[in-house]
Amino acid sequence: MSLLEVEDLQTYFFTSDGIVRAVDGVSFEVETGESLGLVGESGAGKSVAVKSLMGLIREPGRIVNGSIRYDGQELTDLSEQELRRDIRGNEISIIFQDAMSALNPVFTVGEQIEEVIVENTDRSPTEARERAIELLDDVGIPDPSQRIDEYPHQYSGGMQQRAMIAMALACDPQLIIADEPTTALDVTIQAGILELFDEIQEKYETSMVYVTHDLGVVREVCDRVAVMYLGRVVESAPYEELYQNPKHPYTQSLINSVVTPDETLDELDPIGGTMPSAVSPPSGCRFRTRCSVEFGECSQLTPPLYDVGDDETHTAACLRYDEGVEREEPALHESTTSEPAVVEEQTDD
Amino acid sequence: MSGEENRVGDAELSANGRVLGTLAKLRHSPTSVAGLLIVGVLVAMAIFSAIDSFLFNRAIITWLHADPHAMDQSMRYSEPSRAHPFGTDRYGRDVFARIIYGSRTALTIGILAVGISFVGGVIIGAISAYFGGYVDDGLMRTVEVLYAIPGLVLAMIFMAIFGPSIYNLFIAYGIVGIPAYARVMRSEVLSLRDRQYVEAAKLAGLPRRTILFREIVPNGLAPVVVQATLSMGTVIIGAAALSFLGFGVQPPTPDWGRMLADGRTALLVAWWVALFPGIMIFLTVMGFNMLGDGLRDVMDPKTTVEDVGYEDFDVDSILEDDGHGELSPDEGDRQQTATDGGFEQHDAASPTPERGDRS
Amino acid sequence: MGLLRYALRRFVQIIPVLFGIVTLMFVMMHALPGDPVRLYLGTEPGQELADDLIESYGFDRPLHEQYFDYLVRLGQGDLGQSFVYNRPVSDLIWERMEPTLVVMGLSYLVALPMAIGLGIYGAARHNEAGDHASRFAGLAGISTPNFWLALMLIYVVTYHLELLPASGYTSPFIDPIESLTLLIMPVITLATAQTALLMRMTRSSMIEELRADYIETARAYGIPERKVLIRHSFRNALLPLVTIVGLQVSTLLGGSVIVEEIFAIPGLGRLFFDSLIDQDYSVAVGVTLFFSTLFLIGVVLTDIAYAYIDPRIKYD
Amino acid sequence: MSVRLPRYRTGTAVSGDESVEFRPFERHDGPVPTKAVATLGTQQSVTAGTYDARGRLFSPDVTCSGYTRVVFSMYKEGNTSDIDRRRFIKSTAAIGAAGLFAGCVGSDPDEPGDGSGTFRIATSDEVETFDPRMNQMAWYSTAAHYLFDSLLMMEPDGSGTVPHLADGELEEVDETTFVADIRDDVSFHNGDQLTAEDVAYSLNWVRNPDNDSPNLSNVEFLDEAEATGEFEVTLHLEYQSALMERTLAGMNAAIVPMDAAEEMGQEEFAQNPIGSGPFELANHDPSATVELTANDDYFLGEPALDGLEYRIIPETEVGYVELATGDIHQSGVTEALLDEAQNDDNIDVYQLDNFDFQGFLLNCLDGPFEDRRAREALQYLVDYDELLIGAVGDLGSRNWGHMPQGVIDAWDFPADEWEEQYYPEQDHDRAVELFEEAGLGTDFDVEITSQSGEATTGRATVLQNEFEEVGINATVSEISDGEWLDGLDNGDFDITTYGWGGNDDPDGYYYHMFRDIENDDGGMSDDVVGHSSIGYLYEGARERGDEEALEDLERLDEIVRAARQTTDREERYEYYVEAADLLMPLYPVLGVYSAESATGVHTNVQDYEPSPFGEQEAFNQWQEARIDD
Repeated sequence: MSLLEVEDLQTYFFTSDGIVRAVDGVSFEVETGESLGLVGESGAGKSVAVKSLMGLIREPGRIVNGSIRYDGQELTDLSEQELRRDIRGNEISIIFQDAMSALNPVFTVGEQIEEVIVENTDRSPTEARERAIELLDDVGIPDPSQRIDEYPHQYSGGMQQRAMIAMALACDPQLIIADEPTTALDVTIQAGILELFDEIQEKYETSMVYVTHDLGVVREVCDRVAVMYLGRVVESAPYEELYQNPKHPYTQSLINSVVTPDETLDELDPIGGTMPSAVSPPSGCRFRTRCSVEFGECSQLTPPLYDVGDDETHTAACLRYDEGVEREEPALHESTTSEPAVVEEQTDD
Repeated sequence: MSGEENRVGDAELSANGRVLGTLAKLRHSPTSVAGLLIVGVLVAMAIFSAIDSFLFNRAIITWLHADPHAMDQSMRYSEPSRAHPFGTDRYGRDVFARIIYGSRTALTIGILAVGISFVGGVIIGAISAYFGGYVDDGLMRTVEVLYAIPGLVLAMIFMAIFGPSIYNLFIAYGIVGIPAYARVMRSEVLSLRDRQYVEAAKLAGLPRRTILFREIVPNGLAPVVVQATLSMGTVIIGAAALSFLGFGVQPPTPDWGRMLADGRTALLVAWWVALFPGIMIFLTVMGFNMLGDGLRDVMDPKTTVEDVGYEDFDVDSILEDDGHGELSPDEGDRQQTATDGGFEQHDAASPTPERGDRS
Repeated sequence: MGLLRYALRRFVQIIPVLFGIVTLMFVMMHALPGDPVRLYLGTEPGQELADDLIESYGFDRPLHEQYFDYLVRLGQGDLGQSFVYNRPVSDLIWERMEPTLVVMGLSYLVALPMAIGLGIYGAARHNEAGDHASRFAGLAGISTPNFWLALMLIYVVTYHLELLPASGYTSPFIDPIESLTLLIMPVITLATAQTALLMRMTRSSMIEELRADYIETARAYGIPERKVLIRHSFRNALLPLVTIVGLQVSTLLGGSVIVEEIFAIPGLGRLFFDSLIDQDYSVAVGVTLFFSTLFLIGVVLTDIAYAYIDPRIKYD
Repeated sequence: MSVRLPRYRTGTAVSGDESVEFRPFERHDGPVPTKAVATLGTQQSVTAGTYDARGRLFSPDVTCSGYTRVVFSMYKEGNTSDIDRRRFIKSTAAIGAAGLFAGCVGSDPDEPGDGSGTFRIATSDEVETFDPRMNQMAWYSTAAHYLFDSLLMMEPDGSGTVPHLADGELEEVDETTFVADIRDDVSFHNGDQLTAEDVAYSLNWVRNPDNDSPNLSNVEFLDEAEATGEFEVTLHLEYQSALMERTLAGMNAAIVPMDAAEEMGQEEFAQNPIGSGPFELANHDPSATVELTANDDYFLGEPALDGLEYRIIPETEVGYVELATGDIHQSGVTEALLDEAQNDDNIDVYQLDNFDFQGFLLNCLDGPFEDRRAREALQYLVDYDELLIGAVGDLGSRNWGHMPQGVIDAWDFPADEWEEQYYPEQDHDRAVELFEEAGLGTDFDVEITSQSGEATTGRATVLQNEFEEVGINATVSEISDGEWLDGLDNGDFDITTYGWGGNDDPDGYYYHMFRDIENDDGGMSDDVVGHSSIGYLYEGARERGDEEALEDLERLDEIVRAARQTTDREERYEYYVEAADLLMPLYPVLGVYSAESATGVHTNVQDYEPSPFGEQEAFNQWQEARIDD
């Protein structure tokens, strides 16, 4: 049984501009010890999806439908109280993109980590402090027993993210959600952090959901990848499989659009157009407005995830894979690139 | 060259567009609508009394109800009645008619005083921030001097120097208000002056004055406008306080503050003389504050008070539509849905999770 | 250490502003119409007497001489002599300082906890009925003219209900009980607008804080909601609040003129009002100067508190 | 017995079988009535009924809104000398609706005090100085009588003076020399005995220009006071003064202890006053309270009250609320609250004459009213009664001849004739006609400047309304006292509110307001303080070279000065009647009314009757106040 099973999750935001269907029928699974990459452009709903897992969606947002089973337990049935006590921090913890703003500026790093430990475990404040120093050491903060009493603004960007990771590890969670943890960092620092993730996963044996728009990062840390587009998962496969053999037009475009060293600019094939608004998404297949292979039914039928691989690990939501639908065979691009890289947009949320 | 000018034009355009957008957004906030309504009624009253006063010499209001200036000392302090719904004052004048005419005074003071503060504050703040250095130091120290003296105290001194009259009243409060605007404007300009379109304008060789007042200032006005709306109430109360202390509007001009001040000696026997002007001041200030709140909320991207509650949407119908978007709940027929296509992996009717994620 | 130096530096910085205020006040007081000697002596003074007085107060000397003289004496801590009371201004201010400060202090003491409590409540119940109610109350609070409120309080509480006395002042250090009964209505008058204002401030900065990333972090790590509200959000929301509290010293001092006049409290607000009416220059300047100094000190204390609360502020 | 009723009111006083009818402003002498029946009418309300001697209505005939109760005040017969009987009345004019003065109110001062407690009185202004020699605040002049004594004392009805510190009447040696014996049983609060030295010192101190006393002008008649014995003072006068006795009874001639005052210096004495009065200063909280405690060693005996407490409450209506709720015992009553106070069973209301002259001053030198016809037009423009009501409602009465009704009554001036001749009925057509004759028409602007205050802005507002009604553009500007004085000094006004307080002697009005200041000793230069000769009447006439008016004015100046230095009453009467006849046709002022002030006293205060002369009412030889809670 998977550690985490998300089924048909729908998280909407009810605003005066209309309903923002940020997550609209997302399903994925995370096995114990597995690291899942959640990839997509900005506005694809990745962050909302993972925040939904922990019940962190706030007004005017709301999970309107779907099921989140964690370790056999239905999280959507839990009360806020139960979520807080049983899940957050000690079972699932989350690392945010911008550690600078995710850490409270008026408390020292130590105070924040210790508080998490004290709230979620039986440890005394003294023990919590010891543990915090240990954790800081683990994540590579030099001279942790000194720096534990410093404020976040006294840390560099990379160190802040490390402190954040230390906090995530504080209560030995089973699942760590990393929400674009390296996006705000320099490439060099990013590499260090990614390395740290690998080390942690090895040492603590946690499962991980790694949200990013950067396919390169995914390769560093993830076993499997789910690609999201406009509130839906469009393709899901083990990393290598996906990279070598992308099935969904969107995934294909994604992989084609990245710059590689041995490519000239002309060969680059960016995805045309922009992602439609989540307030009024296109009917049928949501990608059809930017799809090079769109055909008639795309506007009427919503494609579910079809098994497209050999071993049931590769699924894609494209009507081309539905045997019952009439279509002209589109000419698929063969992916030629060898190195995945960054999707054009940089920021999320 | 033309490219730069286009950018310049865009900046202005976006400022205008933002104002319109802001006004449109206001309708989502019931408080703002109520505020707008109160202010609207007030403006209507003021315009009516201005026209009646200047063009018809109070003939209309006399015909409709009663002359706000007409004395009848045999009717001093009459209780509210059919003839005088708000009673009469110490000269037997009709309080209701004076309340209506008083709106003109209140609005005049509010708008002119705020106008003076606004213009003065924007100019000083903008110049101070844009030129920096000694100019900034000099101007800001001066502003701080004004700011350090309690507003009412400063206004009292001004009124004592220049003599009480409605003109001096709004000049006094206008000057008293300048520091607050100058500070807001200054910080706005500071954050705007390094923007790209400003750089562009500089490269285009536009004069500094033009850059400052055509490029930067219009884009930093939003918080100043909010400040203006909110301080309208403060000024109206302040003016009334000055009247109360004997530095205010001159008789026989109908003015709520003055009416309240004059009515206080009779409060124990003729509550209506002080009560109704007090309520009018209250409502007016409330109206402006509600409007100001609304403006601030829609102009400030950090607060989203116009969030519509979950309850306002028919969630079931949305779910039945398989999540295909409509702009609003009552536009449900726009799109063909795929429910009948049989591609559902999951039963759409699964229960909506109730999550206590509102604190 | 750093904090101390910072405080010192901030205090030194208010000196030029004070200097500006002194100059401004000096000019303004001499711009007042009327002649204090004339006012003091009534409509028909003897010329000799008037000349004597003018000379003894130095009113016959050129303005700039009077100004420099004033500055020099101010430097020695001498605020001058009251024309009306024939006593040192500093004595008059000293005598009347307590009531003003007590009323102001109590107003803060009442306003702050209420404002903070209601503000947090409103933010926590954002857009619910309780929030709307407290928001409306806040709006109503800032929209009520304080002098009107004072009159209505006297009319209802004293005159009709006969619950509390309407006038006078007793020092809380001498007779706390009587003092309290006398202070309730003045404090309500001053504190209403303050509470409303601070509550609105607390609420909006709390709402803003509650949207902050680190609040999401706290929630995501299972910190109880009460702690999230009080410890994490409020500590940060306190920052703008502290600023406003400092700035409100000015409003409260202005309000003291009205409250002291209506409730017959022998404080500085009334002293200022009377001195303005009597054109007792040196008293009016002295009180204004005192008010401004108090305000500036308030602002500096605010800055220091700010620096204390927010570790990001570097005091150098 | 004296009975006088204000305007519009008639009544019957009953004493045994005798009953007396009285009409407005009519006075009857006779025994103290056992009851009085009054038919009272004002513009607004009528109450008729039978009243007892204390003024309590025990059988109302009709009760409408307004008055249900009338306060009758009584003063003891006896102390009034026959000569002064005529002057008696002017105080009663103000008191209550039908003022009957009799002595039955006051208890015997020798009776040991059985009441006790502290008598709390609201007052609106802070005491600036406790030194009576430097004081010029009206309310403290009253309060100072509790702290200080004077040689003479005014009778409660103002009819004359009685010896106080003086042991018997002043002895007249010649026209400008008087000798006073001083009581030898008086000691100051510090224990020192009061001697002739103290008296001479106190009087000479105020007279000495070096001391800069603002009260100097009031004692100018005095040349020197000389201690001619341990308990004998000789007063040498500069000139004969009709006002000597009054001054010696007032606080401008308060007696302070020489040694202590010299030792302390004026500044300290002003904070720690030492007098010989029935109360001494116990505590002063600035702007809050002035507490006085009874002086056990007072030479007239120990007061029944434990003390007096003045509470300084700036807003009169707040003071009244405190009175109504019983927190204090006496407070002023504003005009608007008069009915309310009179309907309150716990409050006795007294209306006291202010002895003032209230109206408007017209600028005779410059501006629209420099022409006499324009000034005359104003008399037709206004309705005096409306102005009076607009200013003070019921708290005042019309006056004629530029002096208070009290003075007119006291002197029997021909007010009726003046009214007929110089106070025409309102006639807007005639007013406009006169404005046209004066070359103004109705197309001119008038600025009415007004001192701040309800009574001043009130009358200014009503006047503005009258101008507006005939189509003249008039504005009101409420200005500070400083600005107002500036305006007077510089002739920078069209019409301004004006009030002049005096006493019950015409000199207080005619000399002070209508003399030619140019003819003062040494004169006054044009550009200095103090140049407030009324409306620039003299200057205006001089500038226009109006010979006819100048001739009249010269005579006017001559006689107001002469009247001052004459003690013969008949002679003075003739002077003032002539002065009025010279002055009135020039219309330099718009004289509207004399104000009254209403004071409310809680009914738990016994044996206390405020008097407009305000001399130790809480404890003097006529009455001794007690608090019965």
